[in-house]
Amino acid sequence: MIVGEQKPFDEVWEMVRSFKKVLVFGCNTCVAICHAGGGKEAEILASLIRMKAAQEGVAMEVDHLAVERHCEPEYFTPVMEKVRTYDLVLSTACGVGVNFLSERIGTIPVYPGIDTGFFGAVPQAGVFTELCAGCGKCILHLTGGICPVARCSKSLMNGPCGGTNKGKCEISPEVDCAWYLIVERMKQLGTLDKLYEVQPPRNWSTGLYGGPRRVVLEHIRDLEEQDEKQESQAGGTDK
Amino acid sequence: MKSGSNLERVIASGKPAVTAELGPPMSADPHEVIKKAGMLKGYCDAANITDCQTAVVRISSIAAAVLALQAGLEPVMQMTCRDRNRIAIQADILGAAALGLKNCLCIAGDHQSFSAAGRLKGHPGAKNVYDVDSIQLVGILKKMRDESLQEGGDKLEVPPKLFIGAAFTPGGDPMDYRPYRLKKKVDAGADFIQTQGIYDIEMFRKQMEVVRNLGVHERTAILGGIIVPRSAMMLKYMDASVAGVSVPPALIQRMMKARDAAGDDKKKAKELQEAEGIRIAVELIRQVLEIPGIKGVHIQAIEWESAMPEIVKAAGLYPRPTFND
Amino acid sequence: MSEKTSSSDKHGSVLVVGGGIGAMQAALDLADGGFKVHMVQKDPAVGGTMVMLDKTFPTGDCAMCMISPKMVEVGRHLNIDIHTLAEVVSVEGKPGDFKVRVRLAPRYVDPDKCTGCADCEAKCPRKVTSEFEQGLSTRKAIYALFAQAVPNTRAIDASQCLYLTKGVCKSCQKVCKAGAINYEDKGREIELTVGAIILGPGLDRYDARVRGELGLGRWPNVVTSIQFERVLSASGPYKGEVKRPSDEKHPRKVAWIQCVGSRDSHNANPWCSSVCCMYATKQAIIAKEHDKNIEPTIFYMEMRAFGKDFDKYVERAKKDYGVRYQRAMISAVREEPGAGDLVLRYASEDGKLVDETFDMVVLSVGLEPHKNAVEFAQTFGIETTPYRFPMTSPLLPVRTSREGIYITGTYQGPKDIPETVMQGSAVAGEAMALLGEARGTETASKELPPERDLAGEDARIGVFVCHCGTNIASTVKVDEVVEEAKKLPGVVYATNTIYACAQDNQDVIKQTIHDQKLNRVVIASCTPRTHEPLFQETIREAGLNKYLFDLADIREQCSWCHMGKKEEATKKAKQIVRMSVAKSRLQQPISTDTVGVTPACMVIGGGIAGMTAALSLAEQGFQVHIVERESELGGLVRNLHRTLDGSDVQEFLESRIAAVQAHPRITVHTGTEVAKTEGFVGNFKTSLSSGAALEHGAIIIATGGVEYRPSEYLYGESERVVTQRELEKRLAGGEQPKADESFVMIQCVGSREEPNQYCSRVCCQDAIKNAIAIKERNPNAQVAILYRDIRTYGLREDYYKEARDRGVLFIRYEVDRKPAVEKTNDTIRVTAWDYMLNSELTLNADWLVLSTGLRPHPTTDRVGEMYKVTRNPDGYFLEAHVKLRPVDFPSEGVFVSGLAHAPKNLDETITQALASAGRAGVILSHERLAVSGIIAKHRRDLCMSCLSCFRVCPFDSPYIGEDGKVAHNEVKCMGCGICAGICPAKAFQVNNFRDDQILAMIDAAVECEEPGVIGG
Amino acid sequence: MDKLAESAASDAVSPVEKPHEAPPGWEPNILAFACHYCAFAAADLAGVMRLSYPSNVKVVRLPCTGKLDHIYVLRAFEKGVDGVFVAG
Repeated sequence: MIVGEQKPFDEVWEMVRSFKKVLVFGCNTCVAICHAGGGKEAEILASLIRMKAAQEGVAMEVDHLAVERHCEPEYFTPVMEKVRTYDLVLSTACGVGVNFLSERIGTIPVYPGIDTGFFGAVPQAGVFTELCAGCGKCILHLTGGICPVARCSKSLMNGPCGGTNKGKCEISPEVDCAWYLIVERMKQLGTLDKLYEVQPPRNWSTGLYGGPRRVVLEHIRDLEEQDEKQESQAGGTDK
Repeated sequence: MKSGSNLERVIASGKPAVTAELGPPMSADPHEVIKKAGMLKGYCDAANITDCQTAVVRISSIAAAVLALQAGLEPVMQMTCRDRNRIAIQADILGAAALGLKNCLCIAGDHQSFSAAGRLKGHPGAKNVYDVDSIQLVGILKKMRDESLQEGGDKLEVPPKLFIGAAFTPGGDPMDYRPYRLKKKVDAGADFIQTQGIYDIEMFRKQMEVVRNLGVHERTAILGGIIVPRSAMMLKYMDASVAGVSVPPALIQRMMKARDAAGDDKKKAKELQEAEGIRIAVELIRQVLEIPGIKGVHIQAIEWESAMPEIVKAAGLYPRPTFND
Repeated sequence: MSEKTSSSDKHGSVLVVGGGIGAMQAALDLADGGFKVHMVQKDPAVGGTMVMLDKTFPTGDCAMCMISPKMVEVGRHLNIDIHTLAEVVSVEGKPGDFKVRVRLAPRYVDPDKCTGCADCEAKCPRKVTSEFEQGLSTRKAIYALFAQAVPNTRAIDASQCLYLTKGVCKSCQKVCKAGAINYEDKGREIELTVGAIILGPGLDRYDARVRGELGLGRWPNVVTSIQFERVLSASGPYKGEVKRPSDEKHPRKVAWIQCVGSRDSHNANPWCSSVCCMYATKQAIIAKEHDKNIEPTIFYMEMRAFGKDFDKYVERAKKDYGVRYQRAMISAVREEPGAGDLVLRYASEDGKLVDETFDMVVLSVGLEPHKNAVEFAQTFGIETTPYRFPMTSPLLPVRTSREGIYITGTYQGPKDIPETVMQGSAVAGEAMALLGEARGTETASKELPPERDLAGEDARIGVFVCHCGTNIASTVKVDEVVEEAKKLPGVVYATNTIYACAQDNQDVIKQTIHDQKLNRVVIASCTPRTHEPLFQETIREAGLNKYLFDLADIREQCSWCHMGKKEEATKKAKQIVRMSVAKSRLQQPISTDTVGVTPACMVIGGGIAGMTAALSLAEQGFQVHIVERESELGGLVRNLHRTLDGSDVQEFLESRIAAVQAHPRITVHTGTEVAKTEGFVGNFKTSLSSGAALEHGAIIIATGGVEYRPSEYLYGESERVVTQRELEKRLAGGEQPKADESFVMIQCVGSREEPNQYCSRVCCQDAIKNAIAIKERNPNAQVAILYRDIRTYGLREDYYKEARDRGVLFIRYEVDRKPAVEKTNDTIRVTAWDYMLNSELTLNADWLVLSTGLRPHPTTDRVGEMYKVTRNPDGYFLEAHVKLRPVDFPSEGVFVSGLAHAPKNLDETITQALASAGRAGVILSHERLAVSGIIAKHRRDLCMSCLSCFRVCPFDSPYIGEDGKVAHNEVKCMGCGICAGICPAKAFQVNNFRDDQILAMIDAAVECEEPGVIGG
Repeated sequence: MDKLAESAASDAVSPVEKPHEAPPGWEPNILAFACHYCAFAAADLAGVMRLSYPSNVKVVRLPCTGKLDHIYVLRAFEKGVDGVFVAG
């Protein structure tokens, strides 16, 4: 799931202070699970903004609302009429939700209420850890199920650098060295020999570095292609 | 000859090679480099020019290497994977070769959060690159040199003739995997290897035994790393905090004894410790060179280049071989 | 009224004599388990000793906070009749059918009329020294024993009342608006017919004035330990400030003198009172917490921290609180003239006499039978010991010499609260086993009208504002509150009442509900903690769902704490009513569910604990499955031959095994382990490693423990080094010690030091038992015991004395100076430091006997994980509450007994097993279990299965359902609402504490106030 | 995460606001959220013992303080309550 954290309140206040009618708009999926931006947190943030406004003597109307997900239009379309009555939507959805709503809302600004972090697991209540970087080319079968792209501070591909110290990463004694874990895990699995081979430079274009990504299911792609064809044919006859 | 560098020639001659280290300054003034080069000249076969070590901005390795070269000291430019993607790396390699540089050490580089282990501000907010890792970098250099091909496959008209180096941390964990990782570097094309500083000779011997069993020592020249100790405090710090370095308690005690002999006299304590440090370094050099498969030493007298002549002489490694062609 | 009729001539009712925590536990277990209970209590209220205590060891929990809900429960229970100021006069009949005559002393206050408002107490002019406050403050002649007394009907002390003694006054009668005062009360005698009798009259405290040299009664700053409890208590004479009586100054140096009246066969009682070491430690800690300047010193002879986590508590007292423990006997206390300070004389460890001055001295007084203990026993026809305790046996620890009469608590011998509670449940189990078939024959249940359907109705709230005599009305303007209530939305009726809780007012409320078509009721009176159930019952009788009620507390939280501030108190009372009405408006009827119960129990472990529990439950009428890992029953007791008092353990074990195997309702699964258990209280499903599948309503975990196998003191290296158990076996095999054959025993092997910082509890007695056996067989054999503290607590102290009298040598050692042992040619040489002689001492032992401790059974962790029950740091199971729920786990329907819980002696294991059977029996006796109304309701349509609830719930009520999403088991839910607090989707709401209700209360709390200026 | 920048920022701006001066005679309006089992019982006992405290303290009973929701506290402050006391 996507893990985010509420922005520092002062930062939020700077964003919203000049608006008269603000909707804090929560998303009840990933960011709700990490207690950052669900309906509950939207309500809390709205209350905090109202109090700050009262303290600062700023006249401001602040409401809150939440829908199941911000990344699928069917969830927020039913409330868009109400949403459009505000001067500002402060979205506590992840960055995906902010972008997505922003594209569809018209001329009303949508600002982020949370900092979107990473894809995380929940090893225990209230703890979220990054395990996958969404690089677009999974090699976990080569690394004992532990991702060096996400979990090695240098995203190294060929084993631990010289900075491994007592199984921890050179950036902090709090951070596990991913490669240390990988080697230990591969030993357990009896597949350490996979780490004896040199991995050539990676093709990073499957990740963010290749530009924004899009996944289209095959049957949809066929349909899209058909549509395009028809359009160009139609265009052709027009001319 | 792959590169024809002085270092390559010394190694080819079968005599123990000596490399040193030269850290460029945080300054646009070339004199510091020239001064240090002068101190090292004649006491080593080549000197590593660090590449923004500990993630702190200094004169770039290539530029400083050229300054050293001009001052008569053969440089080993260092190339980290932290700051450049494969495009920048290859461009810099071509440029470096064009400027006459012949040795290159490929390393991952300290993480940008390192900031001189917190002693300087550094740039912890910088975005790192790590497009390729050190092993992949070795492979890229080898492909450029031997196949005249860029990593992407495009042709190079004139390939860069470089003597390619890589690092080895024998005491880093997971220790049992380290020799295999070294082998990967050599498989990728490392001509020479410089190790992390060795104090625990026993550990190094054992690791070298594994290295020899893998046949790696025959395909590359391994230079044992010697970090010249300067004080008991430094040894304690390295033992506790420097990754892959462990210092036997006996060495620390020797240093403490030297310090304590001076009583409250701080100046004297420094002198006594430095003298002991040089003695330790010389002993370590001798022990390392005795290990089968070792082709030389990489001596780091960090910010203490002036100690090099004494150490090299005491270790019986002076004068350095010269070649007259 | 009766649900069923008894097929036999046994009665489904039980007499419980006494009103302390043990008696209350027995009464509650029996009444909850389907028996009618008559509680006969000599005091005007229940509570016993525990209500006088400030805190309890070793957790520091507040005693009153723990016992108060229990008292309320006893007081309100439909099937418990409390007879106070009562004494049993005679008992006739046989088990199952006793006729008991009870004399009720006059109370002079009619309990049916008295509302407990205490107006009379305020008016009564006669001040009397308070027994409850141990003479440190006064009460009135008309009084309640203590503030939270149950029943809270006042009583007149006839010996002090001015009217009853001198014929003048009648102030109480004049002020009592309920007309409850009856000076003509003559008391009466009643006859009860019961099936069984439980005796729990408790013990008295030793009167330390007998030992004049200690200065009690002579020097004002010498107090007893129970007086000091009151000093510490926040509701005591000094409101919890530590002061000394003479000048109410804060003492700095406080000394505790241990064993006052105990362990002294010459001047006082020979037995150990079991609790004083720990309560002194507790008092020292709490005193220090109250006032950090206090420097506590405890003068003791032997630190008997033998219970679960006790040693750790003492260690904490030393290390974290700086409590000084001084091993010394105090020979005398004298006052320094003028100052009130006290000088204690004692011999220090090196034998020198020391005089040390203290500001205050606490005498740790011991426990002893009541003065009339022999007559009491005679009334019931039971035998007593020479010390006047009732006669029991370690193998039948709660039975008296007369069948059908059981004993519980300290009456049997000194013990602490959890052991008392355990015995309470144990006697309940015994009585249930005796009267099994009569269960449910005498209990009452209420016929209730159907609940009115409120569909489509708007809120029609009725508000009743109580005067509580003058308790509320003298501070709050009740009429104004009524007027204010009338204005509130949803309120259709508001009125005042003199006593909302009076019996006649219940009828008024019911009639008003009917007349005004009320569908919600708010009563503004006192605390919901005691009175809510009463009013809920009332509205339910009027056909309203009982959760359509709210109690606005304008007494405890308004009039009583804002006396003399009429305006402010009235304003606050209005706000409180407004908050209550706001909540009430949003109340919805709550339907409570019930679940069926499988009347069977699974007992894990076939040792003595498991078998005892199984037999009791089977006798109670339930199916029992014993699951035993080993191939035969018996457990650790197989290695035990004699108890300290000489009972034959093997014979007992054989008889138990035979009884278990013969019992038609018990199935034994040996060589088997539990593979998996699913379900919840009343409805467990277990599969065994054998493949068998069981259905059962309760689980008793009696997995036992193991004996520590020593690696120290040459054990295993020399055949001359044996454990106590091995020695016991040899002696049982008939071995005769030779003259001058020398036995040296070392105590605390593998106990009381890190990492096993706990006392194994049994080893001191084992050593003494074997030592006596050796001396019995050959008085010329030599026995020496090297010990740290001899912990022959309670009545076991006699055997310590016997051993000494028989010439057994006791030599103390300290943990940092342990005995050294070495092999010589034919003996073991033991070297130890003798603290008496201050020199090294060498013993040549033919036999070195190691008193090895106990360890949790290796399966404990696995079983713990299976049932999600935690273990303490030593690896023993952690009960639900150290004091009041000693055999329960937090998970309903799962119980613990025996060594799995903590090291204990055989009699204690049997007691705990009976207790777990009693507790399990209560659950199994119900055909259906009612689910509470105040629980969290889960909305799966809102839930996103994030598992926050699952992770935080202390009761495991949220679970991952078969569809892989979070579901909620309401049966397990206790309504705490932690899930609702954490749920990011707001999928949980607690009935009657829903967010909208709480928010409405918050809004109402500030309505009509001057608008708040945020941020000042 | 920019730890250094963060700590530098927190050095510069104290996270704790300076308290406002209370006008003379001003009494705070306080709402207490109390656990039914302990703090609410304690409030009862305070009454039983006739301990006096200012009347502008009102108690909302919760089944457990774990039931407390952030929004209760915020709502109270928004409505103008000056202090919230959570006791359990």
